[in-house]
Amino acid sequence: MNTLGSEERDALKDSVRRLMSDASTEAAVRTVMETDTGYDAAVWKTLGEMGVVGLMVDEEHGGSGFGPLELEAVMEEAGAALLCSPLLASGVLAAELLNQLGDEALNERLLPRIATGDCIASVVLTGDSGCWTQQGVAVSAKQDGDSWVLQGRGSYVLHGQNAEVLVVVAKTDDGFAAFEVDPSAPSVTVAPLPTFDRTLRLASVDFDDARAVQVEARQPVWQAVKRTLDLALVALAGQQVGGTQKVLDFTVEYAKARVQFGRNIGSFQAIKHMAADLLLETESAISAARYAASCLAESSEKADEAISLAAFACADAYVKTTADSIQMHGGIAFTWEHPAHLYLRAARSSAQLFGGSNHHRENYLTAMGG
Amino acid sequence: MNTLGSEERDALKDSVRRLMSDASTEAAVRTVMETDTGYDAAVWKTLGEMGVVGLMVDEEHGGSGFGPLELEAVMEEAGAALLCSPLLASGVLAAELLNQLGDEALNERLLPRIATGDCIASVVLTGDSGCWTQQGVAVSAKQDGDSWVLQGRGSYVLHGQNAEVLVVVAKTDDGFAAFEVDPSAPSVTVAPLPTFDRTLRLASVDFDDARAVQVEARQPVWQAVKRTLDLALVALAGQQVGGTQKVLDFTVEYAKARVQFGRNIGSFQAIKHMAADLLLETESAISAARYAASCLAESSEKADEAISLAAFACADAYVKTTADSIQMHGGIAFTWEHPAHLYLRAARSSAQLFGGSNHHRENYLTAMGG
Amino acid sequence: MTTSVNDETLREEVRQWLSENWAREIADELESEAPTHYTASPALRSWLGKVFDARWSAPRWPEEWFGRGLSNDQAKIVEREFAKVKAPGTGQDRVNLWANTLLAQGQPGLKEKLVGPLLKSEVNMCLLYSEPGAGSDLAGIRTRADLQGDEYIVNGQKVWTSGATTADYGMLIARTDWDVPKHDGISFFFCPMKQPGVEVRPLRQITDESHFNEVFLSNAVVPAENLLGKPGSGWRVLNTALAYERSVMGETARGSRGGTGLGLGAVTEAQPLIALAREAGRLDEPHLRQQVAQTISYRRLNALNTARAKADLAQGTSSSIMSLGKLAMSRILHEEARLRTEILGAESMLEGEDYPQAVDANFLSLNAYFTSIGGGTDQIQRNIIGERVLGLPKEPEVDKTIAFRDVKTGVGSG
Amino acid sequence: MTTSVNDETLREEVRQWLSENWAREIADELESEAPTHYTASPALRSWLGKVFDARWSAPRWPEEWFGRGLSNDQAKIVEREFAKVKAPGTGQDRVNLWANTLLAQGQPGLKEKLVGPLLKSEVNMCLLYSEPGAGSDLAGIRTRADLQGDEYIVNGQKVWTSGATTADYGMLIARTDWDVPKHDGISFFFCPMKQPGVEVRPLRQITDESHFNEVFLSNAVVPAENLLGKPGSGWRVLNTALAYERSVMGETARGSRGGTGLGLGAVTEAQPLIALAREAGRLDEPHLRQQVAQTISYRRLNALNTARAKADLAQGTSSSIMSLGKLAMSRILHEEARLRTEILGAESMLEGEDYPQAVDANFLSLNAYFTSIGGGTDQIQRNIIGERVLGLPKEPEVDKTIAFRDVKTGVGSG
Repeated sequence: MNTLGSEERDALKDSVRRLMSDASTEAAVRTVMETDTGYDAAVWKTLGEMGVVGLMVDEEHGGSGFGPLELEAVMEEAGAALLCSPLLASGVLAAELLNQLGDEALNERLLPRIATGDCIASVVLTGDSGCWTQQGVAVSAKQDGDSWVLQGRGSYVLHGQNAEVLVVVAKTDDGFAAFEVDPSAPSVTVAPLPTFDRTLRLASVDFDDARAVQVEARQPVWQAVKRTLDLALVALAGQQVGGTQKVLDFTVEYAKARVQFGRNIGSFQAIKHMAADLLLETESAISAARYAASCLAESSEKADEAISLAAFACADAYVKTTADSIQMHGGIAFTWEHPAHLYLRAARSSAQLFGGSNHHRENYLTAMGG
Repeated sequence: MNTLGSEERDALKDSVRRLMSDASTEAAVRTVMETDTGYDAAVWKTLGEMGVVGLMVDEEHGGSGFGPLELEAVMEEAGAALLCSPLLASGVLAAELLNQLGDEALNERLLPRIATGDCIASVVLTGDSGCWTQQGVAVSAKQDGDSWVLQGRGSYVLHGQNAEVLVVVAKTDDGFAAFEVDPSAPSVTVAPLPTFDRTLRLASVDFDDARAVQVEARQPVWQAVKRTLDLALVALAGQQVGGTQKVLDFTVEYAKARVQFGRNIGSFQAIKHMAADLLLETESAISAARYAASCLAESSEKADEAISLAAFACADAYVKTTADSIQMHGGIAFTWEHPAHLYLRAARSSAQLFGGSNHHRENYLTAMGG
Repeated sequence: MTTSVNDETLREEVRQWLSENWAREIADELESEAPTHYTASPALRSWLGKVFDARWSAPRWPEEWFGRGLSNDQAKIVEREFAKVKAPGTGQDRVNLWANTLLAQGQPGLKEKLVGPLLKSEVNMCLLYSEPGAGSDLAGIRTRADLQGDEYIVNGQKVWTSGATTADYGMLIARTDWDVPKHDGISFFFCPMKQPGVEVRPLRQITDESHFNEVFLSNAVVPAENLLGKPGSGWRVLNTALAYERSVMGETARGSRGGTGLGLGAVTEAQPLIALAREAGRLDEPHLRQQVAQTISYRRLNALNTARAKADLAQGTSSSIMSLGKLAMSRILHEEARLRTEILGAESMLEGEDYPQAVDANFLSLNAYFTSIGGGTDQIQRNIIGERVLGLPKEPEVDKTIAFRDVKTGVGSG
Repeated sequence: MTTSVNDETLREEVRQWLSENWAREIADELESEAPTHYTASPALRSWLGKVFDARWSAPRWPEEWFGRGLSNDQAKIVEREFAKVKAPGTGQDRVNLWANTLLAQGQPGLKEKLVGPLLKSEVNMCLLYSEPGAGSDLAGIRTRADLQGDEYIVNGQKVWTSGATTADYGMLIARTDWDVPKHDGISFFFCPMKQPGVEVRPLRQITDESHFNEVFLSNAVVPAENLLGKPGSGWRVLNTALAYERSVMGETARGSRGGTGLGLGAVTEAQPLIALAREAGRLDEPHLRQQVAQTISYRRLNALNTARAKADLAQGTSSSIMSLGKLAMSRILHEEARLRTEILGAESMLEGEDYPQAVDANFLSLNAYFTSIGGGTDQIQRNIIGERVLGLPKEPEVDKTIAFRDVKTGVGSG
């Protein structure tokens, strides 16, 4: 794993921010979010060329081979700009699960194309429960001669409708196994799910005795899944704090500019004190996200604890900040044209994406020895 | 049961308020709360003469024979004045349990003296768990020939150290039974418990094969206990909202009078908005307490629901109001000389007296069909 | 002059008239046509015309204004008889915002022209109050009305207007004097809406609905006789109208798609959240149970407050509790939406007809701001409660006494 | 003049001196005597005297003021060597509030008299800032100091003074000019405490402890040479002292009986609440588990913020996060106390040595106000964060520019 010094990491972050300010403006987001695919192919290509899509793919497979710290930093910018893209699906979940499974033949075939963005991949893990836990897996696999047959339903599959390849985690009689699935294969049905957050793309995937190729795994499959989820949670936390910071910034700016009763509304304690409280939430979330990234990067024994903490602290801070932001703006933010609701939608959905805050608090307490 | 019209009830309330303004001033409370008994015998006598102690005792036994509405109204005044007295112990818990059990001989002997205040009685029900439920009872009774023998420990006994008579609820092989116990009898040990709220008196009572006389019951004992607790919760809710209203009042007065930065602090939104929120809490709690009283008075089928609601809403409002009051006052309320902490202590303790808010919320949901 | 009439005679007369005129078919017709909030259906208009002709529309008003000069108590008799058969149209002297405002403040010509039609719902109305730059601070409006001859020429922009597309007139506040303090330079008009100077654009809400409009006024013409009250007295007229609106609206809960009523007796009010938790198989989770109980209690406590306030009013004691309802409702709606979301979990990411619970949770989460922002934000509401109910002093008002043209303005709108 | 010295030579000199003077016995003696916060024990004084004589007390200061004129980097070398053997007494040019304030602002005579003794802790000090009428609004003090000849005569009342009973001097702010705006009429003094005009009364807290005093000043006499800065410049001197205090105190957590530290690495920070819940047999209750996790996270997040702020500072980036710590700590302490109470349930009604958990929960519930009120209420703290960190505009200040004698005053105290 390559690790950047903090200045180089800032430079990477800056370069993503510059791209976002061109390619993921509010106008662009509003256009892209109404398309079927939900991402801009040209921007996606650029992200691939910049090495952002392949951030987690190692150099021998054509990626940048970076780690959680760099990913978290990049995701902050993506989150701040509400970037519509399959980055989390393909560049994080699928790439990392393939990394962790370590099927060399498969990785040689897939990872270079994932890194460039040519191939969009995604992971099928949870079913309708939306629980990213062993209990949540609702696809089962049975061996049929040399090959395997999948039965069941995966859901909340990120950008499933845009995926060329699906990595499916399924239950077998001997625990969990992973499979490579072509979504256009017979007996596989991918259906887009309508989403409240229009910058998000989710799909369900039904398997009705669908043939699939098992992925060889160099470690127990659930261990690989767990490590993948750890990284995904760090990435999501980064995305959330990026959004949180952005919303706080434009809310404070509005409070400085808006005048009512002959005064800037930010001079009223009602607004000022809400802003102060949000700053505490925001800074705490940023600390949590970056600390989680750093613990994961160092394989610290505190990684479990830190990642669970970031998972609920960042989700909750994002929801609270976007919710309070609308209240602080007043009527203007009750209009579709104002960006505040786009962030509120993103915040509410991201807070459920890999399990809700109660789930992560429970994990946190367990990790703390409780 | 006698029921007063709302004007007569207001008159009763006023007369208690007048007594409190003479007899339960802050100075008086501070003096009495540091005494061993924790009540002023002269004031107690006056309360007896006024008919307040015997409010729940029917007329044929020398009381006023009023109901929950009158009790709630009176308790509001007692709570507002932090009255230190065995009213809840003797006039409510013991008197009502005796009413409900309906042992005529016993009642003829005890209730007239309870109504005047000559005899202070209390009820032993919960043990060290402090749960006023069947599971919480930690005294067991065994028959020994004609008489009964008690074993175990009662705790959180209100004014147990001042009681001349204890009505003890105990487990038997055939369910629950009630017993009359002389606290000075052999094998009965009454020990005062040190309390955080110094206006409160609690004791533990240990029974080590203590002889006791069974109280005859005209209904299942636990049903009598349940009805007694319903009334006690209404009384406590009244006491709580009385305190809540009082604290809000003096806090608002302070916010009007206190000047900082050349302005009354109540003109700052930070203070003004806290006060507005507390008004909502306070009025809601008052509504809840009075509604519970009215449902109980009418034996409404909504009584369970209404009483549970009042139990947590009034407890929580009292704690929140007293807590915020200190913050709104600033440093002055951090001193022992300021009354705010007396109310905070009373609020915190009353919120635990007959079970905490979580317990009552759980009961509420069950009563609502959930 | 009003002829006095005996209660029993009056009751008999109403009953008689209703039995002759109110037919099952009319009720069915009214129901089937589902009139919107802002325009009356033909059937309703036809019925209201009959009520009007029989002088039942505004029985408290004098005969000159189509009424019978009845006392409040006698008018209640009329209302009660109408209510018994569920016939609409009477008591408009109590509930018709437009007609009441016009009758109290309007000039003779306009009153003669419009009071009757308003009672018959022959003209449609809307409110032209809020502006992008004047939300919480309504007295900060910058729409101007300049007198030219016997007309006012109006320029400016209004927002959050309901029913603007169908309205014939809008009750408009505009600034007619810029050299006096903010509250003193405002005037109140009935502004004709069907004219070239008035452009109505729908306003898309965060819920993706459009219940409101923006109204652009570009040299819109308002006859001078459409001024209500005196020039510069518009703030007082407005406040009368607002207080009136509140007193009428106070009793009715703010509706919300999927929301439940405020009815006191209804144990059923609890059912949506309990049902949702049960359906999700989560009613046995202790952590959720606590939250469900707490959230239900908020709505219940508000209902108890409202009932207590009404009882106080009935006893002639004025109650300050009423003013808490809006703030309470804001918490209720936000908390219910939050809890619905928590109960649903991952499903709340979805929407569309296959996920009605998610649609509800998400809609309610967004629409809760309608209550916590609309009609005075929670923050303004806390000011009002603090000042008017608790008597706490107002904040220093920096713009209260200076000429409006010198008042600081900001950027942004809404 | 300062003689420049080589780093290595310096380090060697400190080590040498410490090895000759710092003995295990002294450390033991210091520990056994448990000096209070406000007075030095005889053993500590004796040691500080040695340090002073060797010119290690304030190595950054010039030789004239008992120092060595070292650069900050070199002074750190000295501090590091002292720290290694856990010897106190050096670096007072960085941490001694009293001596620093006096040296920067005092008149020559007072400096000569007290700077040395302050470095040796031979004189004890206290702060005479807050007044019953000036809590959040410290610039609203009404204690007056009137110049008569070469003395100021001081009258007024101070509160929340720690260590007043043992103090030789108090750093006092008092008003010397009532005809200028509030901030401009304040002067700053070293007020002698051992005199008839100074009466100290203990102040009983809601926790039933007495860590503070009220100080009544009745014609107390302060020599004119005890004035720091110029007359009327006291607000500036005060703010320098306060900022100084914050920067030194910032790193150390506010202690509280039963409280836990802020140490980042410490997983053990979580243990008190987990242990309490486990002991109460309630660690398996899902509703409690959520709250325990949430409450632990508040303290943890604050520790992470502090660590990030320090890292920023180390990189030379100034950090705004530091200012959040006090507000965060207020929530932490109130929430922890609330949760302890909930875990204990009925037992929280009790106190006394048989119920140590109840004593803790109750004490912490009350003492949390020490943080949420003391040293600037949470509300003032939010103002500061909003204005200084986020750059939001200040409120209109009605009393900023008028003569103090015309400023509105209220009743009440505290």
